[in-house]
Amino acid sequence: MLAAVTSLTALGAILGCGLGVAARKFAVEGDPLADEIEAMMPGSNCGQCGMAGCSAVAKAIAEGSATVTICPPGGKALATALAAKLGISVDLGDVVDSGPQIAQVKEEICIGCCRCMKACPTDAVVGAAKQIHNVIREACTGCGSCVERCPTEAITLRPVPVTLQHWVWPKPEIEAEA
Amino acid sequence: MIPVLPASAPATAPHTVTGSSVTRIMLILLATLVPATVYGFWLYGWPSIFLWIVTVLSALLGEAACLKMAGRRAMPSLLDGSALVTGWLLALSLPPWAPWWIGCIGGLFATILAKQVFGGLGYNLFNPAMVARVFLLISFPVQMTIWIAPMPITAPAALNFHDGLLVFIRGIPDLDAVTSASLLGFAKTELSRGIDLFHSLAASTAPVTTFSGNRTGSLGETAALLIAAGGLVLMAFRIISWHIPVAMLAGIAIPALIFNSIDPARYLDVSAHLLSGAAMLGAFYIATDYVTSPNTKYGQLVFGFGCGFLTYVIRTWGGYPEGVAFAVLLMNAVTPVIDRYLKPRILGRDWRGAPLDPAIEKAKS
Amino acid sequence: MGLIEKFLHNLKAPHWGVHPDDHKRPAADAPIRVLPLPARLYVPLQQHVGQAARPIVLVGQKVLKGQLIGEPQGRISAPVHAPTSGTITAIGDITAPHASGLPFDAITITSDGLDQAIEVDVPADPFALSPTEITNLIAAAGIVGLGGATFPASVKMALGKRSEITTLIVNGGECEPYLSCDDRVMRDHAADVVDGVRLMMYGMGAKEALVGIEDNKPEAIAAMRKAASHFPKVKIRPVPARYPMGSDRQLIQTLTGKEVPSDCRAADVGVIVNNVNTAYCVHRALRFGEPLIRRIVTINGGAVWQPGNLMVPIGTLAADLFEFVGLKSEPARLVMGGPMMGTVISHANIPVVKGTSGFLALSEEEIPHSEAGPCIRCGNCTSVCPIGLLPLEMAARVRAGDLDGASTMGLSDCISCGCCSYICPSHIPLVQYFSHAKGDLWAQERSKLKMEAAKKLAVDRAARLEREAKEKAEAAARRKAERDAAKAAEAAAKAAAAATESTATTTETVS
Amino acid sequence: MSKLDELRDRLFYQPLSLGLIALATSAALSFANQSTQEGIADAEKRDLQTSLSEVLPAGHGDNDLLKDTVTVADNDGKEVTIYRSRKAGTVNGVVFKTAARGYAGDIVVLIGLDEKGTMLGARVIKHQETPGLGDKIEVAKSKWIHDFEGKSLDNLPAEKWAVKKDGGVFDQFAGATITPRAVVKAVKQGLDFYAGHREEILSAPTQGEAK
Amino acid sequence: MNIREIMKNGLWDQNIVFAQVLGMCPTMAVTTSGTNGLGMGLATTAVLVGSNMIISSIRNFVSPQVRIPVYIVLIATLVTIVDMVLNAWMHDLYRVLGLFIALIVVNCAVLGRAESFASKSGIVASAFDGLFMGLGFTLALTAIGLIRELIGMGTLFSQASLLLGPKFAFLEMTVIPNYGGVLMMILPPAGFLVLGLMLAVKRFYELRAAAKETAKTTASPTPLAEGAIGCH
Repeated sequence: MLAAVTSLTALGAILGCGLGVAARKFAVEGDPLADEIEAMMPGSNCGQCGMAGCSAVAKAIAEGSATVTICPPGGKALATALAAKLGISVDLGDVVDSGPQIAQVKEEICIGCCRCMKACPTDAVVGAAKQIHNVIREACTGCGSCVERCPTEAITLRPVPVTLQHWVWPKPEIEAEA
Repeated sequence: MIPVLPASAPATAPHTVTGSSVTRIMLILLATLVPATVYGFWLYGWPSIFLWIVTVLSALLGEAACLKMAGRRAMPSLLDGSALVTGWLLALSLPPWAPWWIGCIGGLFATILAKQVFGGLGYNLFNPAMVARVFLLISFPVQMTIWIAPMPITAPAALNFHDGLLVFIRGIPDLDAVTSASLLGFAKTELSRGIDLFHSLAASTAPVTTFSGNRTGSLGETAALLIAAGGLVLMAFRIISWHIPVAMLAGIAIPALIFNSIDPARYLDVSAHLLSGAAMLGAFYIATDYVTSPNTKYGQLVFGFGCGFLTYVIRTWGGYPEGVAFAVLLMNAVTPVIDRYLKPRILGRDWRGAPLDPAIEKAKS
Repeated sequence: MGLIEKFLHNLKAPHWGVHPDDHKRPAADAPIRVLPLPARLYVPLQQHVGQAARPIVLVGQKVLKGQLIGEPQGRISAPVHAPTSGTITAIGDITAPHASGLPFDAITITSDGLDQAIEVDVPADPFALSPTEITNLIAAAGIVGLGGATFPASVKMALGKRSEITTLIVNGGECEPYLSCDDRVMRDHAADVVDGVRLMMYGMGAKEALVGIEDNKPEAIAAMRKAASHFPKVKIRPVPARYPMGSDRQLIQTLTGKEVPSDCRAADVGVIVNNVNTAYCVHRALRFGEPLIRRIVTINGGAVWQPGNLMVPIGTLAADLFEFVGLKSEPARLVMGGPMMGTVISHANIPVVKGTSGFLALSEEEIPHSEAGPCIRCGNCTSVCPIGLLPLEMAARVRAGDLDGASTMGLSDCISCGCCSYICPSHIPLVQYFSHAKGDLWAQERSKLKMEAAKKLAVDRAARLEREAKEKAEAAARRKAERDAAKAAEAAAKAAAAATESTATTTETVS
Repeated sequence: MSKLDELRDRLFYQPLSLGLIALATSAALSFANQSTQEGIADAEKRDLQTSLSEVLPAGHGDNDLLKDTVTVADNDGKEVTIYRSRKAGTVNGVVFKTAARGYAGDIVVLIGLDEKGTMLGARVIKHQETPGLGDKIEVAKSKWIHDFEGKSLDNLPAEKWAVKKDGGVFDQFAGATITPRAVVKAVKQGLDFYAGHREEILSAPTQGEAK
Repeated sequence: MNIREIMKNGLWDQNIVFAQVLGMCPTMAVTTSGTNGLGMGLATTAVLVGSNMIISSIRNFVSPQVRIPVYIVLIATLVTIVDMVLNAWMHDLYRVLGLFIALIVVNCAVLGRAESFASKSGIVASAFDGLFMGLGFTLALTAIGLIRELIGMGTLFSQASLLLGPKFAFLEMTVIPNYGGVLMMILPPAGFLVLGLMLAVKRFYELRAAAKETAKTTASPTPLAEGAIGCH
């Protein structure tokens, strides 16, 4: 009887020792997830989410304090990708996704004030003072930072126009599956 | 004249028709089952006809009920004929004089729990008819192992319509007078008593392997040759390929040949194995079920051989005299694995999927 | 065919592909008719793979037949020529021959009815030219692959020259049902085709040419054999009629036994494939100086009165063609190209382009109607796939939104031949799944590139702002320093002045 | 609390705590074991007695069966423990286990005989036969097992110790022949064993309580 | 967390079998009859209450590194002691339950509650959590057992008097006399079958409830709309 009690106690002590050492040895430091998420973010630091830049958002998402739907320029596509990355299921029904968008300057209203130019995080607006500005399509991320700055509401966001080169076959809908 | 068509979602290529459809496949399949079924009816008389009707109707009923519950239109799915095929194949694998509720439960189980629960046609992992048969066999071992000696419907001693109906509804009155054993069951029982095959098969009461199929078994067992003929017709119509049937029969025949030549007193010969039980029905109609078998030719060969080999193993060393249903279900379970690992080679890539070396291809001429 | 012969034939036939009803005759047996010149022609600027041509004419300008109206831009591009003489009346949108029905740019020429050609120099003997000159002439003639791929022929030849082509494969497969423009050019212009083949061989330095013709075109085989009889390097090779034999990878494998590695071009294994009609155009360009301004187009389908092949100027509207051949009934579907891979067009105001092999007006009985049902995993799609893919598995992944999964199963190897959709007993639009997935993956790739570019721009901007701020600060510091220095100098000067005064006195005193 | 938190992160704390828990639990276990040992032994003895008495008619003997055992090797050399029942000091019955291979594994039958070798009772105490089919050999499911009572090698010739299908006197069950066949075989073996070792069994000195 | 919520979680929302799908080993093994399910459920409940209370009381002294072995040792000890005590002093009950008691050790639901609830909550709350989780488990096992017993053997609560005492003999009933039985139902595969179907039923019920809920919230402006229609 005594042997059983002693051996069990000793076993407990040894295992406890092992666990204690293991917990120290394999302690995880840092958060590689945040870095991976940051790589997925648009990276334009447009600030529409209300946080200080994309890396701050990535950290918040990794910690779980921000939802995956936080990034407006990323839209539904980014939210889906983030949800897949984190292994969570997200109801994307509420995410308003008008597809990729770009800014457009209404030439007749633009007064050439240059405010939008200064706000653009990717230098996508070109122009000079008192000249009509223009948006470089390839550089615009559709973040909308410029829209708020325009004093004459000359800048609007519109969906990226579908061209022959951009058109994608729709996914077939099978009635029997519904 | 400038024809202008309404602008809607673009129709996709191809813009030409084959005439092939699920319904057509199922109808041809059923047509090839007719001779064997009618021959079985002739051998086992009215009770077997009633059983067939009840089984098929139950299968259809189960399918329709599930479709209705799922809120789908029942008709198009019912018309594809897959539930009919399931019910029919199940009926062919039952003891011909089994009571009505066996067919009823089996049919419902096959379409509801073995098929629709998984999501309906195309989604079931296991062959519905065989799932139902195994369920019946395990649940009602007594009823599922009572076999009747064949008695052609034209024979004077055969039951008339009314008596057949009574047997079907109330059960068989004088069990010992009509029961018999299937060859595999008989051989197994006798072996377990320590009587070797030479003695047991030579005994006068022993069932014999005849090519006419006039012997004890299910509808699909007695008419093994007609079933095989139907299967050949299916191959001619290219509804099934040769891979699974040939591999499955080989899977049974090769071990049978080996063990029979080692010890004929303990192991049945090849013809007994191939023509008994559900070997033919299994090889041509059960294992070839599209949904539950692999998609590629290599996979089908492995699958078929596995079915055959497991059948032989279960028949010879297992607890049950017949093992086709179990073998097919076991192989169904590994079908996704087979499909995962046995893929066709992609043109321009090696077996592992890496692109070929252009220099080697260039040197070819 | 006897039973045994049929069996042997089946044994030899490739194990992939399908055998649809070919519907080629009687259209294939009618001689080529020439379409009367339409009043207006709409010549698109993008009729080829690569960058669109740039218009070099102005509205109102008069042009002659064969005159250059659009010049190539960039490395992979092709010029566009006026198909007839007349006036440029517009440069703008017209519906593209594309499933989306979206518009693209075209030059509208109102014909003056004279069909007056521009003067050209024709080389007396093209074989006396250097191969590079041949390639340049082909490029200038705007010749692109007429099989449908519309890859600029000269670029392909230049590519071939770089990778030591041994074999030119001439594609007379024409496996698409209904179409017979290749069949017809071989029957009616066999000698010209062979001449074009020889010119291309010379231009790219190939040692031999294999002309693959499906064995359901015995007349074409006979005509081509006769035309090639004096040229041992041009070999006529009948191939089994089986769709998609006309796909280059399949034809290369059947004729040479070579497999084109999936990440390579045919040229990488020493082979180049060109269509018979391309060869014919090469002949016309080098012998007569005629750029690619017309082509043979098959008009066929159950709704057509007089199906057949027409010689048609590029830019002709499909509507004009249908008017010429006449329609029996309201067509249920209009298709550009063959029924297996062609695109449906929503109306007939669509121009003939260089890659248009035919227009089909299909009647109600000819087109599929069945709704798609659930996949029964019959595996027919797998057994017919000429590439060895698993269409059902790929489609299941695409449907579930797992595009990466589909990619790892070889989505990028899919040639969209349509065999799987054709054979599917459940009528699942498999090809559409794959087209959708390919487009979506491509769009994802593009947005990823754009995101990376945007990120770089943002970083650059941050760096610039920082730099500017620094420069500003530096400038301010400098100004301050300058000011301080000036102040100091001033003070110093003052002090100095004061000192000077005093020193002056001192100096004076010292001195 | 914060002091405890600090303590918990020390390296010595983990082995100490786990060791203490192990000590406490093992102590509790040994205490429980000690206090229940007697009760468990009693209960198990009662169990054995109950099953032994099932194959002997009530009041057949007046001794404690568990205390009068003898171990005899059977023909295969396997030891069989035999419980003897006595009336007024004379052995008037024996109880022992016998087994035969059934449809799925061994069927163990406990049989009770009088000193002459006539069956007093039989109970299947262990089997893995198919429920609903082969389990009719259990007394709870069917009366079939009572068929053996009163039969002996003397009043039933050897060839009749078989199921009816094989020409014997015992019923088989519909759909299951192998199971009753095995039970009959087991009982017959037991009778043969007793007949072969009768003297030994009856005269051997008692070996005391079975372990 | 109030008791009401704990009760709701244990019995329905986070039911060990129907929501967490834990403890499948005992679930499949013992639910061949309603009585067996009930017995196993009650035994597990007792262990759950005990283990939750003990673990809750020592929760502050156990460091996170060694907590799992500590819980396992405690649970195993508790189960073993219960086993011994029943065997010695309640032998009749032991003969019915004996087989199941050892199975409780491997029931991950017990460890699960220790980890997810007892180690973070007070003793009283933990005791109630153990009680209601156990009762939810009992409920599920009994329900599965009853269905399997009814279809498999045509009876309900057979041998209940052995478990609960002769007073409960009234529970035992033969629903279908002369029933041949569906053998499959009392074999392990049917355990999965019945569990799967019951999970489906629970899900169906919940989905319908959720649909009703959303219908209610979206339907609130309808009276207005109806009124508008009435104006026409």
